[in-house]
Amino acid sequence: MSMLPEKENQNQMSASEPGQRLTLEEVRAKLKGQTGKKYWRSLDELADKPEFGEMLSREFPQQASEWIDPVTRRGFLKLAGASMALAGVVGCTKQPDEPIYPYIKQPEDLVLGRPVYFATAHPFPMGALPLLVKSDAYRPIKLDGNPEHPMAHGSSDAMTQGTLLALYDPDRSQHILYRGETRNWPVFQAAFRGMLADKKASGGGQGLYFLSATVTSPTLAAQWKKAQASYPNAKFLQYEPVNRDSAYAASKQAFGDYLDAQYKLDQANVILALDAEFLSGIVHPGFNKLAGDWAAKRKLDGTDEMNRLYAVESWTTTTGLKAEHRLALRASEVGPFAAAILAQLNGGAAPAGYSWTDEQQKYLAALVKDLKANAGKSVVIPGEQQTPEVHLAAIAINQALGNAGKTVVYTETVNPMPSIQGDDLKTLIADLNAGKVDWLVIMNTNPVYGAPVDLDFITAMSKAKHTVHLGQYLDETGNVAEWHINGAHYLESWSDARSYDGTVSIIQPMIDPLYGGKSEHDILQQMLDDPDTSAYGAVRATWKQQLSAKGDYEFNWRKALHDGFLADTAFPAKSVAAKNIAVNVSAPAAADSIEVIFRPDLNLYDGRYANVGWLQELPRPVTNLSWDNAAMMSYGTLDKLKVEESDVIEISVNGSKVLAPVLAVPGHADNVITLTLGQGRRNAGRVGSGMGFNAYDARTSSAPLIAANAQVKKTGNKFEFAVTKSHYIDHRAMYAGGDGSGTHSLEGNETLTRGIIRYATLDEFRKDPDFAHQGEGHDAPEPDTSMFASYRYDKNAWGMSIDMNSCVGCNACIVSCYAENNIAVVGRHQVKVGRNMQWLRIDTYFEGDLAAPRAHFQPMACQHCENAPCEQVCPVGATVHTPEGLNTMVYNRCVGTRYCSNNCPYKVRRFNFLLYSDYETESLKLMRNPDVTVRSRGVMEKCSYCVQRISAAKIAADKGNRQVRDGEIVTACQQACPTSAITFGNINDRSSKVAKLKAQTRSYGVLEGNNTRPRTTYVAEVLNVNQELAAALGEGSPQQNG
Amino acid sequence: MPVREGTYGLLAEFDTPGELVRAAKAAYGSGWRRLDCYTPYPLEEAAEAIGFHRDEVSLVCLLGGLLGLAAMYGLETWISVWGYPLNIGGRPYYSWVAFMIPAYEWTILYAGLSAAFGMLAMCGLPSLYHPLFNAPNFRNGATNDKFFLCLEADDPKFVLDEARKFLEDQSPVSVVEVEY
Amino acid sequence: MAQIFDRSSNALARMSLVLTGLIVIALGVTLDQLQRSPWVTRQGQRAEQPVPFSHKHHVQGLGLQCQYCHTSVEKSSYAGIPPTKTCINCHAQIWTNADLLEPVRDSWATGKSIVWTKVHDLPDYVYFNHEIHVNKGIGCSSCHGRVDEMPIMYQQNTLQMEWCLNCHRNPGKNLRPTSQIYNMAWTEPSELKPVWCASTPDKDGVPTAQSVNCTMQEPAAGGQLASLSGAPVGLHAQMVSDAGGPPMPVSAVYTKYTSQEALGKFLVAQYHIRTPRELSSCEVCHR
Amino acid sequence: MATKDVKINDPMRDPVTGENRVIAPGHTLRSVTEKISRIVLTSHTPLGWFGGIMVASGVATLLAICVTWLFLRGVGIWGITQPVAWGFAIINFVWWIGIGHAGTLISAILLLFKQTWRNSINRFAEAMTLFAVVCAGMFPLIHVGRPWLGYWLFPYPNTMNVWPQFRSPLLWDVFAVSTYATISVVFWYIGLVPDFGTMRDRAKSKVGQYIYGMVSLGWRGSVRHWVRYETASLLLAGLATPLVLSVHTVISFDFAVALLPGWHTTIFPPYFVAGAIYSGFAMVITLAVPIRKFYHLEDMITIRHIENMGKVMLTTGLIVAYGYSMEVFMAWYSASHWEYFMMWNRMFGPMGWSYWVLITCNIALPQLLWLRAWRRSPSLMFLMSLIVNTGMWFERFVIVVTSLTRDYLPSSWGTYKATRWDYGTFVGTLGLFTVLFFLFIRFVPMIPMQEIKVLLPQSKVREEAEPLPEAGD
Repeated sequence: MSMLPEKENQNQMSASEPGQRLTLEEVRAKLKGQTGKKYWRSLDELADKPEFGEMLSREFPQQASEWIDPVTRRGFLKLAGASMALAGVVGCTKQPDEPIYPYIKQPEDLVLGRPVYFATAHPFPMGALPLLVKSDAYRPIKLDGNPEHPMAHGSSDAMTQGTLLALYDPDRSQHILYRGETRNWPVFQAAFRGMLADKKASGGGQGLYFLSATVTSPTLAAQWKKAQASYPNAKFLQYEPVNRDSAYAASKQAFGDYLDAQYKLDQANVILALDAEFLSGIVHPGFNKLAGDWAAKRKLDGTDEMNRLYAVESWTTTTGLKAEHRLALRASEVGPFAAAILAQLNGGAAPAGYSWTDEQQKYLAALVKDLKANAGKSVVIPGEQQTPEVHLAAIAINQALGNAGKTVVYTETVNPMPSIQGDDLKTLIADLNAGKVDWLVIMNTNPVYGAPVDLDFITAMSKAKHTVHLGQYLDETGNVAEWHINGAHYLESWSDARSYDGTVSIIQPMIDPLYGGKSEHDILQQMLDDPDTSAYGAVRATWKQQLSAKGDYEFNWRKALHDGFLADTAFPAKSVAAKNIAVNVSAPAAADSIEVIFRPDLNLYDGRYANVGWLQELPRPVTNLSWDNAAMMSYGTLDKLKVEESDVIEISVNGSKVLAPVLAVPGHADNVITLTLGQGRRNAGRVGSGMGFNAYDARTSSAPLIAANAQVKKTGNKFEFAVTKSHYIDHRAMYAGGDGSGTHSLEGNETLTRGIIRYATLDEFRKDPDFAHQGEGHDAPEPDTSMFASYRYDKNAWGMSIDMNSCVGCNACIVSCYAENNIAVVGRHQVKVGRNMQWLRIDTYFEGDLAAPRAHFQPMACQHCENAPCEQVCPVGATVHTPEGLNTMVYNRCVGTRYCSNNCPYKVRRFNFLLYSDYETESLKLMRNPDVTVRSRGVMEKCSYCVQRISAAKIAADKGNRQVRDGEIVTACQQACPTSAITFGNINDRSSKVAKLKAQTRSYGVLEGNNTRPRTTYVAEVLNVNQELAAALGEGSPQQNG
Repeated sequence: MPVREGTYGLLAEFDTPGELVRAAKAAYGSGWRRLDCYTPYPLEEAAEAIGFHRDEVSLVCLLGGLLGLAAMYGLETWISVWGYPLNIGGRPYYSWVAFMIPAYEWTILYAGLSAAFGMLAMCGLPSLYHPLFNAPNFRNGATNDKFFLCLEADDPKFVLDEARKFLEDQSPVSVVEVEY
Repeated sequence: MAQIFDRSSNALARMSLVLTGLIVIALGVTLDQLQRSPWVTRQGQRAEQPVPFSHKHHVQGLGLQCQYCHTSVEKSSYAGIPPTKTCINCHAQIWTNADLLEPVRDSWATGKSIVWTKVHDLPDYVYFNHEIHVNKGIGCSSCHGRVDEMPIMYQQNTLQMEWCLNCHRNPGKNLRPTSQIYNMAWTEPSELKPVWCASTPDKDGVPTAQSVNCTMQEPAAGGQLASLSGAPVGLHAQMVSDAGGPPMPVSAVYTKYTSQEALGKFLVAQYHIRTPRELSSCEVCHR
Repeated sequence: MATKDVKINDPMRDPVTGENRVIAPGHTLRSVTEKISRIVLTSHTPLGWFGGIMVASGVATLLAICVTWLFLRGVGIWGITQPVAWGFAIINFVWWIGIGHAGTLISAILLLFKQTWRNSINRFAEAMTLFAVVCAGMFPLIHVGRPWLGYWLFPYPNTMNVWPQFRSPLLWDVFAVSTYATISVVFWYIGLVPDFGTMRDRAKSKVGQYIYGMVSLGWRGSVRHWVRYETASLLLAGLATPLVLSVHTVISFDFAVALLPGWHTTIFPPYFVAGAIYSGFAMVITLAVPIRKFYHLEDMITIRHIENMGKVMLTTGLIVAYGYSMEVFMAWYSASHWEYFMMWNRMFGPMGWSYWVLITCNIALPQLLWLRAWRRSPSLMFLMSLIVNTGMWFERFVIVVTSLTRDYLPSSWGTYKATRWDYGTFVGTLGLFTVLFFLFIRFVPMIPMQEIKVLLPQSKVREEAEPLPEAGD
């Protein structure tokens, strides 16, 4: 809604609430006579009313965005209150008395001040992510992958990291509501059980419908199975807007059963991704394992062999940009292209009606040749958001190449109750409209927000006699349901889940439900004979048999909890052969028609994380777009539609309309507009409500993935994005240092010229392993190129090495850093003006023609330069070097001149321009890492190499009278990285991993020509380019380009 | 201190600087030592005439400057090398190049303050009350357009009548006796 | 045209100049003193507590070990404030009706914490770690003073940064054998009260405390473990048993230390205390 | 030399040399005293003065509002951001300090060079220095994130045992600017003492006598005092000269010592100093032209003054132009990619417009100063002074902002947009400056009487036979 520019927004608001306009006089009147704290509280209350925001945009049009912005406003109000309190004591502040609240009975195993680690799992529709949770005094404060688990090996991802903040979100629903009034659980139980008793007695549950989120819990499936016995006519349906319908439909067709495909990238030399974002986050099932395996074959560690990735995709993803050869195709052409590959492999007929450009044909030919040459050692991965045809083609190609059983195996689905969710939803709506539904229980899904517009879910829902909504937020669905049950977060409740390979993890609660939330297990249990059994009991019951079979149940149960998973529960491969694999390709769309594709947001998924500030603020990969979503398109389409970036356009698809601002994306397929789901929430909470536009408004049940023949109209409005990176086109002539084409990125060209990014093809690397230090300005000055003697770091010397070959730009590291280092969320407006606080960012550079660029991802945090330019200019010595070579920032000494930031060539310092940290919200205090200072206003901050972890390790080592071991200190970013791109350690220890990486010929320092002597170095990228294809397409090698 | 009573001196008023200088020369020539001239602007010739050739302001200024230099340079060195030595971006503890600048500024600061306050102190300022201000014509002229010669009673040569006679011989506008 | 000012004004003017100078100096001195004064540091202030708990009574009178209540001092950054349970352990039997203990019984009955006021309160940006200090030979009394002589707890030292640095820049002057950590009455060795210490070559991975043995009574010739001051107390004993390390060999050679300087030097070397430059590096305390 | 349009009987022109006079003929010691002290001692304050100070106070109130809000909320109310972490505050700081420099130059350097024409403008030029330093000095203090901890920049014994970091150019600034402010105040005050004596003796009201009596310290014009006084003035001038050069050099070090392309330049110290004098003289003209008109001081602040200042501006403007061209030349000649890109970006980047504003205002238009007629026209000079000060402000804008928007790492390039608080603060300091100046011209003799008197022929000790020379050489 507020995606619209302020003016539009204002009109809408005043239109909807005539006579509700608040004037400045009224505000003054309301505040009159109230002073001090009360004054601000009243202002705060006022500020929560919509009229207030409207008033502001009317009275102060230019500043309104800042005031309305929830985060900024909160900061302002709290600051104002705090500054009143501080008014008298500035200068000679004395600390206020601090109370101590000791335990009554302290738990035996609790040592206050020492974190404890527990294993659990993050249940996610694409497969659970096993976790190891760091808990301080029983408050979970950091989530990380379970290092023992075969799927993740300790890595995690951005969304999982973000669920920690979701736990402590103050906007979570805190009560059970009946028609908006607070009730308690027994009242609901009485009503629900009363109904159940009736249903059981008559009709076997006729008229009782459950609409659930994708089921990942075997226990939930078991509970339902038991309930079904008593209520044979009750229905359990699943719907999530982002689902696996295509994959399931294809496998049903090919194998006659719902199966999951498991790709073994450790076996594959050639990989083809068909719109598959398998390197871009857990939106793709099995992400951590796929990315880890893919990267493992690119380390060039003692070998000069590596895998090769081809990507055919319609919008620009990190997966495509990491590919050696990327082909941008309209989404509707990916299927036919795959069919053409299949045809060439099988010798069958190419799909009719499709003609490929010269370039596409060359790509196709080379790709087929490469696949054939690597038969059995190649793999084709279809994208989850592609049509069943693409999945079917992938199954067929893999079969034709003999990959099945080798690089791809098929197993039982992670979802114990697989179904085509689109059909499920249609069934439900039909029954609702037919008046068949008495009780509709919606569990952890939000169809009012996310169901296809043409199905008009909200009207259908109103036809149910009784509706129950279980969810962590009082969201769009919860708002209209009769009953709202506040849901428990997964860190608060017992459950279980399978990771994508099938391995079972027990989900154990880390903390008592903050607001007494309930889980779906609690609801279903009401239908069983033992309705008072807790979720804990239900989960134990599910695994009792299996765990008892292997010995003592209690021992095995404890072991399962301790390990975080049940060993050997991965699905075995099914020996199946695809039968019906005819790929039916629909007729091609008109060549210049515009099609719209819908993709889950990489940060917010389907919108469920919309109120997680970390994820809202996290710049999306590729676009670096923060807080908003956009109608993404190529530069070519931009010209074709005669629109410019930031123009708000109206997109009409199948009669549905949505207003969206335009963002150009390099490498995007022409004639395609990508809309990401998950924004435009109305009832997400204070952070997420009103951010971006709701792409579901244009998504219909007939075209949930690709919508053809979209109409685009310019509205004449503008919308300023909060993009964290500048993107200019290089219009310089050759003599002025440009390339003269006018189609390249200025940043990209400059980056290569400046030696910030260095890379080579595999052939070039084989010829010249030292390529990273060839060329002008590519070698560091000698250590003693100074008037003064260098410092000697003779004990520990901490350093970091980042493998540019492995980094896939998935952002997991950034969110991990948020959690570990108490980084503040600053809000949309502040990001827009460039004040985001992430200590770590992933710099994305586009090389070459922006229509088909190559991209480079470079994680960039404080480089801990030995000759740090920042330190020299600090007038108070607030940033200094430690004897171990850390560039340490002493927050409490900082007066905030910001000189250090100006003098930092890497611009990695972050400044608290306003009071960004939330000192007020109680629940957020529980989340903070107690080992890291929460930074206040006016203080500079930056990456510390997780100095708190270094100190803890040193204390442990000193206590044990030993050296810190290699690998003992793991930085938060390193820990989260799915591809092990980041390595940290003691560079003085020759045998340490990091020292070995730094000794590689490919290792180089960014801007080392300045003699800053950065402690973080990068291992230059090597691309296994298909020389034949490159030659055919006339692509230059990096040495020529750079 | 007891209040001084009696005559402070004899004050002769002149219209032009030339007359004043001539009179002053004459007085100095005839052995007057405790005498002073008062002019509305600096008149070097008059000072020469009464034998005031050099002052010590420059010396005080130099000493002050040296003190400032030593103080700041010493402070910087002590702080950075002994007080709390910190590794600042790999720069040496004893970064004399950088230290020169504040030291230079303090040299000027101390020198300037010494010159200014030294000058005031040597002149005996502030002296808000001065016997000369008792003279009826002094304040009217001395800071405006008149020139004065004062023969002070402290001079061993000072005998009221002789002094008056001497002054009147210099063709002043007036001669008045100034009381303490 | 007469005088504007009185005769006295000259003296007044000069005096006020001098006074101004003096006032500036005095102000500087005052502020300098003020920032170190108990008004700012809260040294010696006895905060209002719900129960007037006497460390003197419990430590000196009853002989309770520090760790009985402050259980995590050796294994965590935080020494620990005892839960109500610890109080009730005894006060379920003794002083069961004392008015003073009403808050304790109340807490036990209602399950609500006794709300103490923190006495040793460091700013939030200072990360002090008890564990490493007690394991490396800094005794309780070095920072907290003679707690056993404090009827009501108060802060003995300024806890200001200069005070911390005082020791971090020269740790030797406050080190004591780890066996004496909890000894409230520990004083630095002197000619009259020497300390004898023996050491064995230290091994990687074996806590340094185990390779040092000290006694305040002269060991028998050749060094007899049996002649040590009874059973080793506290930390030392626990660490030996914890790690299962070998006890001090019977033939250990003891050296006599009669000054803190000498003992400090010995312990700094034995405990591998980091160098002053490392210890006064900012990140040691601020993160 | 005399040109056609010069009338030889022009009283402001020396009939022998054709040079303009420093002061108009016909003044006596008494008339000088009268004319200058009357402005201050009159009981009839001009209405214009009241009007002016009211307006200026209004603008200065804006500063108070801006600073209050700044302290309440933080520097985030300004447009500064990442990567442009310095914005208006530092630009204004450098600009104001630069303006201040002309005052010191006039009072000190020209004194050393015995340029007696300076005598009539040095007092208010110095006052301008002080007020500019007040405005400038405020910025480093308020621009920091935690201004209440600003005292940490001074070395004082503290309980943390930590000290300032002397390698930082910002700390050099602290000492340079505080020294500059102190020495300027002292120099100005010492210069005022004899004049205050005159005021004491001319004041009619008891209060006036009392106040001027106190601040004159009992000055009575003893020639012994005068000798010491002259020595001290010369010494202060001698000290202020290297000081004023060092201050802007040190301020240029804020940039030159940094690593940033566009800042890291050895040419900065001289060109900053020249630029400072350039803008300072412009400001003197901005102030002098209206004042001489309003208070009818045309016979003391003469066309010769205006013209001389025009010449100084032309000279320093050319030095500055040389600086700019050297930057361009070095960007090419150094063959350093960073320098080359920086220069390209400065000219043609997104902030390129500011560079061309600067070139227009600082180099192109000031070439009009070659025209004698322009230099001799107070109103045209007034216009030029405004142009030059705009240009000098933009010079700092280009250096501070444009350089920061695009530095080493292209990923972190950014942009800068000032907010209303930025503008408010800047305009507010103009108000504060004006208020202070209004107070100054009302309560302090704005032209040094004793120094003017020295210029009069009557002040010389002459041999009887010698004829009375004309005034003013």
